[in-house]
Amino acid sequence: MALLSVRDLVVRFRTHDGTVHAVNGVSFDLDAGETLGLVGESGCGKSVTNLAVMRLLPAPAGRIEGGQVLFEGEDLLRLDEAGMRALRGKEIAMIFQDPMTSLNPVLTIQEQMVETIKAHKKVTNKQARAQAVDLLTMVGMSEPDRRLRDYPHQFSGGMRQRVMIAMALALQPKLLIADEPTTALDVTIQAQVLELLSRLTSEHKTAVILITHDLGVVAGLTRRINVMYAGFVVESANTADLFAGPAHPYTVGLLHSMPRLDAQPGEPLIPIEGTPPDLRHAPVGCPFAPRCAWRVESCWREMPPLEPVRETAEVQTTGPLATHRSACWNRPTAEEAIAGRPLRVDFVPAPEPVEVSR
Amino acid sequence: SGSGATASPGGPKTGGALTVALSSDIHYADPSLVSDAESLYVANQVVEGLVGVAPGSLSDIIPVLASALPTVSPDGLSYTFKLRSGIKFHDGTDLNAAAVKFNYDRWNAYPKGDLQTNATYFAAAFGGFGDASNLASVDAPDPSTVVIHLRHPQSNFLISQTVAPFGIQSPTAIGANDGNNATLTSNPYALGTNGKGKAMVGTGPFMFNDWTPGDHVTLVRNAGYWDPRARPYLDRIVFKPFADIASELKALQSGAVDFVQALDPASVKATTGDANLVLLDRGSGCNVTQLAMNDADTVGGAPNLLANKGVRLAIAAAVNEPAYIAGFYGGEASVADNWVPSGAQYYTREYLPTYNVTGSRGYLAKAGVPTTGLALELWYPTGAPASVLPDAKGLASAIALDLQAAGFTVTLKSEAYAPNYLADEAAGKLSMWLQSQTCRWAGADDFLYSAFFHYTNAAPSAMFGYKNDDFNTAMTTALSDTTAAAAKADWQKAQDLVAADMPTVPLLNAKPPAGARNYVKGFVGAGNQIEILSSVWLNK
Amino acid sequence: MARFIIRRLLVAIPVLFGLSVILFLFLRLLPGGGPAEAILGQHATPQLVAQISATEGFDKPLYEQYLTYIGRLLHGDMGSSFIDGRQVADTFLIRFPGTLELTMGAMIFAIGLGIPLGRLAARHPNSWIDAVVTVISLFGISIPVFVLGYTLAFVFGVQLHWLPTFGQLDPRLDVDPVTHFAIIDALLAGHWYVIDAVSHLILPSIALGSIPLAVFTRITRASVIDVSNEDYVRTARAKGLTDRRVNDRHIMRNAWLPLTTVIGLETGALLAGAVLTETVFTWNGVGSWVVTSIQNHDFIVVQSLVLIFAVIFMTVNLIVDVGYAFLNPRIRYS
Amino acid sequence: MTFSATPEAGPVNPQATTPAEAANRPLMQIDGLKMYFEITSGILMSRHVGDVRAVDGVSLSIRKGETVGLVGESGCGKSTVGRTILRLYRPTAGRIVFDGQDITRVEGSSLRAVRRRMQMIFQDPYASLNPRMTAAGIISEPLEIHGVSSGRERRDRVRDLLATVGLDPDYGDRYPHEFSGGQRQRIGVARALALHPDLIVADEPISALDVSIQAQIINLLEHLQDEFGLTYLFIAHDLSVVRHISDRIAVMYLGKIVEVTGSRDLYERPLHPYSVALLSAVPIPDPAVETRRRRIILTGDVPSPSNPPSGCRFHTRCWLRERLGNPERCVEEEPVLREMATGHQVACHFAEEVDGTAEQVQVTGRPGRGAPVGSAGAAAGVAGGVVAPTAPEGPQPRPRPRG
Amino acid sequence: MTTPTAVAIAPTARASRGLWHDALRRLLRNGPALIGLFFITVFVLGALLAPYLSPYDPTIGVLSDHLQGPSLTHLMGTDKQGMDEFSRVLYGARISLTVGVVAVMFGLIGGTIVGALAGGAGGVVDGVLMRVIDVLLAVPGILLAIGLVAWLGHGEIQIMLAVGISYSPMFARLLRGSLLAIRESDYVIAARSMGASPIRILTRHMLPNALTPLIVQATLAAATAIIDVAGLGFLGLGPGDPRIAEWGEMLTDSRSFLQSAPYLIFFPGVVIVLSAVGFNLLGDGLREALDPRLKR
Ligand SMILES: Nc1ncnc2c1ncn2[C@@H]1O[C@H](COP(=O)(O)OP(=O)(O)OP(=O)(O)O)[C@@H](O)[C@H]1O
Ligand SMILES: Nc1ncnc2c1ncn2[C@@H]1O[C@H](COP(=O)(O)OP(=O)(O)OP(=O)(O)O)[C@@H](O)[C@H]1O
Ligand SMILES: [Mg+2]
Ligand SMILES: [Mg+2]
Repeated sequence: MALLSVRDLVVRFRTHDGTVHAVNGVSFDLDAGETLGLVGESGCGKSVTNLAVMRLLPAPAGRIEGGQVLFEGEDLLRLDEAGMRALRGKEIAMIFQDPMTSLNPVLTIQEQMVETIKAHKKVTNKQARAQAVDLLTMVGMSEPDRRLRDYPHQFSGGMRQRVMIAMALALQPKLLIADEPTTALDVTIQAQVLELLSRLTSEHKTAVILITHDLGVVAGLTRRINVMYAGFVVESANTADLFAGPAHPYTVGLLHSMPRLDAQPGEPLIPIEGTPPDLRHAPVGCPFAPRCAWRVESCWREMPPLEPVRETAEVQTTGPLATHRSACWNRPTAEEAIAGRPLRVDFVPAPEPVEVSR
Repeated sequence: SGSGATASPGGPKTGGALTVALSSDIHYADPSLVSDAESLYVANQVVEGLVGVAPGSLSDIIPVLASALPTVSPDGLSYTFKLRSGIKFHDGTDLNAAAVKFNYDRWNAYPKGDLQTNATYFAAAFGGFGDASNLASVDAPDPSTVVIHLRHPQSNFLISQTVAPFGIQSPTAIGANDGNNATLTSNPYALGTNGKGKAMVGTGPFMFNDWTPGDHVTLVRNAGYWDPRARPYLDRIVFKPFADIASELKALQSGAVDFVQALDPASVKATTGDANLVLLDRGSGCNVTQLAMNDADTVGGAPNLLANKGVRLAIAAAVNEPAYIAGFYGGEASVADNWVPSGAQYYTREYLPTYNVTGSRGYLAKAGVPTTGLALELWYPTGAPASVLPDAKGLASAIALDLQAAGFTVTLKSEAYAPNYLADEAAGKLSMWLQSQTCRWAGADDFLYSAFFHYTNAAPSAMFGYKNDDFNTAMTTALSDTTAAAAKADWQKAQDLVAADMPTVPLLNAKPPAGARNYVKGFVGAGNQIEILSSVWLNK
Repeated sequence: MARFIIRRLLVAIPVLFGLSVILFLFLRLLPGGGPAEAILGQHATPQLVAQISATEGFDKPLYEQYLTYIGRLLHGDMGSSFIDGRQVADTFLIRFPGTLELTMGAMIFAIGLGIPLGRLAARHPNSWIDAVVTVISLFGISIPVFVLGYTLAFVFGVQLHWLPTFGQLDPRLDVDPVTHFAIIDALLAGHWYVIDAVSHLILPSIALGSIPLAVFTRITRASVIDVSNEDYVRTARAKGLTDRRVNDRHIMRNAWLPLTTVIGLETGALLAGAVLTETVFTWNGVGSWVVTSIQNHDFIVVQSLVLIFAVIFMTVNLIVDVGYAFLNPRIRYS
Repeated sequence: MTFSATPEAGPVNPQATTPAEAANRPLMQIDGLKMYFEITSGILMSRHVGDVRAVDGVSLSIRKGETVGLVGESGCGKSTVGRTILRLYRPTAGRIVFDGQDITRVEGSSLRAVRRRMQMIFQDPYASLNPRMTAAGIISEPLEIHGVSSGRERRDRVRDLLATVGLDPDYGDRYPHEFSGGQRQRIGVARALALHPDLIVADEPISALDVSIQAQIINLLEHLQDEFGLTYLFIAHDLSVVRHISDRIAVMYLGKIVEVTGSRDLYERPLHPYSVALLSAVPIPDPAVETRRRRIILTGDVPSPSNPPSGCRFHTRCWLRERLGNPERCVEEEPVLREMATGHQVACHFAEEVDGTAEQVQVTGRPGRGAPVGSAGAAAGVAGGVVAPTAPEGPQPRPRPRG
Repeated sequence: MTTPTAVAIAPTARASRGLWHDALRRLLRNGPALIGLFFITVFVLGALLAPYLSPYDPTIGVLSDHLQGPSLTHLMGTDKQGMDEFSRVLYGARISLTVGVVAVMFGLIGGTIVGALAGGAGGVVDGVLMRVIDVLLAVPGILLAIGLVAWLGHGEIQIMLAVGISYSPMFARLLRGSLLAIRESDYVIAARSMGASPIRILTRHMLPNALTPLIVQATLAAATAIIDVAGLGFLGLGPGDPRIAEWGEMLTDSRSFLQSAPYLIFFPGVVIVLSAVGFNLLGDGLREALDPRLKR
């Protein structure tokens, strides 16, 4: 049984400007100790998916309107608030993008760490503090005893992110959700933090969901990757498979639109034309269709299901043998993936049908 | 009148505290230094002079500390008073002739500066201090005899001595509390800062207890009051100043105060309509409200329409006094027929023009004044005490409307009452303005001479610019008469002279209404507000 | 922290200096002749004008006068009232406790009601509760203090006889004015007189507190909503803390920051707002004193009171800033 | 495109005597540029208590038509260099020579004249456009300021510019908030192009954009350079992007340039320990490569520019220094930029030691210096984790062709 | 190599005619703001049309008709002078709204000049001006206004000036704050880098953008100004001529009739409150309509 199993998750935001269709039926599984990358550009629903798992969507705008979140077989969406609270921080921990803002500026690190520990363990303040010292030592903080009394603003960004990691791992959770943990940091600091994160999670066998828009980060750090676009998972594969043979036009586009450090000079970039869709409109067809060079007629009408790229008897959703799946009516071929554009002669992207135009 | 004095079946009861709403705080705890209605009202409960006025009357002089009215020498210069015996000041010292002499000598010797500036009653009664004073000397031939010597005869001497600033205070207390300190800021007797019983030490039915400036003054019963018939019923009287006159009625209605000393005329209706409250009648008031005018040929360099008697008469006929009384005085006033209120000493009834718009035009026509371009300025004060002008603004605009109806154009102007308005009227800068004069003592002299039309250095007063030498001579003669009969005759002559000239337009005599909870009994009102609360008791 | 306070005190010096110059000129540039005439008003006779000018030094050059003025101020001599002859400082000591009591009463009312209301609204944004709270705060800032004051006094004092409508204490009670704080004096006098003192404080506090109530409600609502959307609140929830702890420790601790600033500003404004309230409720405080002094053209008092108000205002702001710094470690440790 | 046909599009170069001379001379030459920001304190009078040495002795030259990239961590002074050479600041010291003219101290109308030839593109497409002006208004503003064309002509010019940057010319009357981030950045580019400048300073022009949009802007900038012969100073913290777009790259650390070289060379043979560390930290979207690479984890944070370390500023974090036995020279002597190879300058006392170290090799993913580009990949199912000590080498099919 | 094309890039929002236009549209969709606008419109119309709407001359009273309750002849009754309350309320809107709004204008203009000088020039000018503003801010607003009226004397102009001056430091500080922030914004730096003159930068870039918070604040201040002006009237510092109808003074003049003629308190009280409510609602609505955060 998977540690975490998200089924057909639908999340919407009711705002003054209309309903935001943030997550439109996302399913994925995660085994204990497994690392999963969640990639996609800004606003595609990565954070919302994970906040929904934690049931931490901003109330009352954000609502889970469908699906299940099974954690160790139990549907979190049916759990009462107290049950959920017992889980948060203890079984599932989270770290967030901006270390500058995710620590409470008016409380000392000690207060914040101790309260985390005491929320789930019956320990004295002293014991909790001792554990906090250990944790800080673990994340490589010098003079942890003294620094516990400091406030967040007295730390640099990288240090704060270490504190966040220490706090998240305090109770040895089974799952750690890291939401763009290094986006706000410089590359050299990012390297420090990622190194720490991967070392600690593999030591503790913690399952990790790593959210990022940097394909480079997931390439080195995760075993499996889900690519999201406009609230859908459009491609899901083992990391190596995904980079070796991207099977969704969006993934192909992403890989071609970012220069690589090791690229040959002069190699052109192939941008994805257009802009991401406005999620205030209910999705009709594939949301990527307007920007897709591979689109066919049906893309405008119907969202393709997430289906295995190669025929298999049984679809594996987790583990090293997880099936490479992609949601596309017209998958790029291997050559096309390398070229970054359709190579088929006479192929023209299907024009937008008049009747569904908005 | 004393409507509150209706005896109840149970008869008067002793005890209880009476809370009295005042329109403003008292100024000093030394009665010789005050002149405002509130300070005097409080002082009247505490200090007593040689003579006073009979309860409820304006000008019936009765002996108080003196055992009888004084004997006057034929030249009218020496007044011999016999003192009652056995009277003690609140501090336990004896009242005797030496104490009386001490008081008179003290006042007369007030140095220039704070003390002289504030002792306006003494200055008004005697014309000044020291050598400038008409008070020559005081003798105390024996402990119960006091002889006051004047420099010139003074027909208003006795009535002037009926008021609280001439109350006799304990020489011991004054001495002990630095009461003669010429700088008022450091005069604890006048400021009442030395605590209980260390200021305003007199002989009256109530004793000064404490004063928190701006908040309250407390008096307590003088159990050993010398007059057994007038021993006080109340244990305490608390005077509470109200900056906002509209709050007084609320306080009375809510029962937080028992007695409002000067009720807002606008509250009269609400008071009479409330079964828990009574409106206390004080009879006719010792005041006159007039449309004051400067009769000089020019005011502020500009030709003055009001120099023309026809215009003044026209104005007198154009103002609708009964309407003002109904509108702004809750009916509690009477149309003035003189510059002297009825009930005052030597008052004579005069016949002034009454409201008549056609008559008003007639006066103008008769005087040959063109009926166009009759532009007038009418000044009224803001922030004037309600006891002076309860609604100056309303009254001024009503007068302005009436004058407009009679063909004048009126510009309304206002200034803060103190000091600008008072200063400007005194300096003769205003051509026409609202003025209300409350008596110091109820004598014709106090209005016609002191307050209004006396000459200074043989010239008309700057305030009114009213020149009438015959009238002025009549007044000075009346003032120096040695007998009451002569004075009466001379004052009548003076009043007839001024009425014929209409230098200003007297409007009305306000009856200052007081209000009380219905359990306040035994109140004896007086138009001059010299009311001793020793007769008051609480029926609850 | 000490450095912070010293810095703030130093900043106050030029402001006070500027204010003293302005007030000094205010008295000397009064319309109606010279300062002596303005002070004397109706009593202005040439001799008195000369006398006052000599004693107050109005005939000296301006800078010299200013130096004397400042010198006296520094010795605590703020001059004396021309109306009652008392030292401004003496009367101030009698009247200020009343104003302070009223201001604190109003603050307790405004904070005690405003913050819970704001939190309530923030918990249910865009609900009917929110709408009701919004309307309350809207009217709170739209009703003139004196209209509200009269209405309250009429309804609760005159009609219902529930509460007294004027003064700090029932004058019939035998309470010695020891401290001039009605509540403290009543406590000292015993007999449960303190109940009377408190009951006198209620209506004026409500009238005066209506505006800050509205402001605090709005600010609390806005800042609680703002803070609730902060990442660290999400972090706190993700750690599995109870709602109560998240609300009290994480949300409120931070929501207090903007609140302290506003509370400071409002306290200062309240001291001035007391001008109207004290007049309506016959409150023996500094506010009603300002009004009567202005009406009486008692300009030395006005001049001194404006300076005192400014000093108090700045002191309050200093206290608030220190409080803010105390709540906000970013400032505390810099 | 009609843009280049407008009269103003010709070279605006008063100093240019002969074309040959002009071609040899760098378009922009900066020498020992220092830009300190004063830190003041005090209440009544502000007292100078120190400086933020944002730029502390930077020398760089940019030739006409080339793109020079400026990389470094946040706060190292990249933007300050860009802004100072545009003379938005008054430099503390040094010299800025633009096309032969010393503009270090020019003011007033001569500065205005210079500004006509240098433009800037900003990082934040939301903050850099005045929300109260239409796109057309924004783009025509430089034309108005310099009194270039008017009326119809100017309107046509704006339409041309919109089309040039790939926007529908009819969108000119829309306001910035009606455009997406990428579109806004195009407007910013159009504004920079309006006066047909010689030099464009692009300060992180793509960092704020969505991943899928970044390439659009990069391509647009490259295309415009080809089209109009522009010269770019391209500032970014993302080495991959800088390497992609630049001909030469300058690496900055704490207000100083530590290495300058051709962009190919920097990747193949970085000679400053910091450059090596920086390159090693950049993740490469290819698990096969990632598993082979070894990261150099620098300890600690960047020191404060108001109190930089003595000697070599990088010595507090240098991975090489420890290995060399912590030589005192690094602490005492400030290294100067020295030419290690043609066009390759490094400011490190021990640059020679860097060459050939395991770290350098790991970063470049090649066995040794100057070796041909080897491509490597990994089989499916490599273990997760960042630091893979060893990795299988050898040619593997790559998702993207090179060259 | 892909060449940029002008296709397939659709704007994200539907076409509009500018920020102001958009703000107006948002404002007109905001219920509470519309209520506020409605109140203000009613009062403004009442003020403008007062000569046509009011049945009586507001300055002429028939003393014998005084203190009559509301009836068909006198919709809001008569005051103690016998003046028609309804007519006075209508004419009072002229004074009270004008005084309130003009006072804010004075404050806004004064504040804008000072704020623009300080925020635009910076340096020593800024330092000196800000100290002056600190001094003014050290005196609580209403006290400053009271002191100024006491000093300047009675009259509408004096009240406008006094209230205006008491508001200007707030505006100046607000404007300076936004200008300082805007001065460092990228679009101002962009303009500078293009060689725009300081005047152009101030007028084209800084002021238009700094205006938004100022407009909101001015609207909210208009509400408080109306209340402040009424408060001055309450303290006897109103316009002076009793024939002039001013809401605060009408209210104050009638406070003795709280019981005998409560309508004299009620009607002026209600119009003061409603006009303040109106400006407050409008101000809040404007804040929402103009808030740039809602745009992103
Ligand atoms: N509180 C909210 N109210 C309304 N819409 C929201 C809210 N939070 C998120 N959304 C919308 O939900 C969609 C998904 O947002 P989400 O934060 O999951 O994106 P993301 O993939 O994490 O992007 P990023 O990389 O920017 O973090 C976005 O379109 C966003 O606008
Ligand atoms: N106007 C200024 N006043 C004071 N200090 C400044 C100013 N501008 C920049 N600095 C400081 O100068 C240093 C360099 O800043 P700069 O903006 O040039 O860095 P950067 O390399 O562009 O960083 P980033 O990648 O974050 O944009 C920083 O420490 C910054 O705080
Ligand atoms: Mg996110
Ligand atoms: Mg930068």
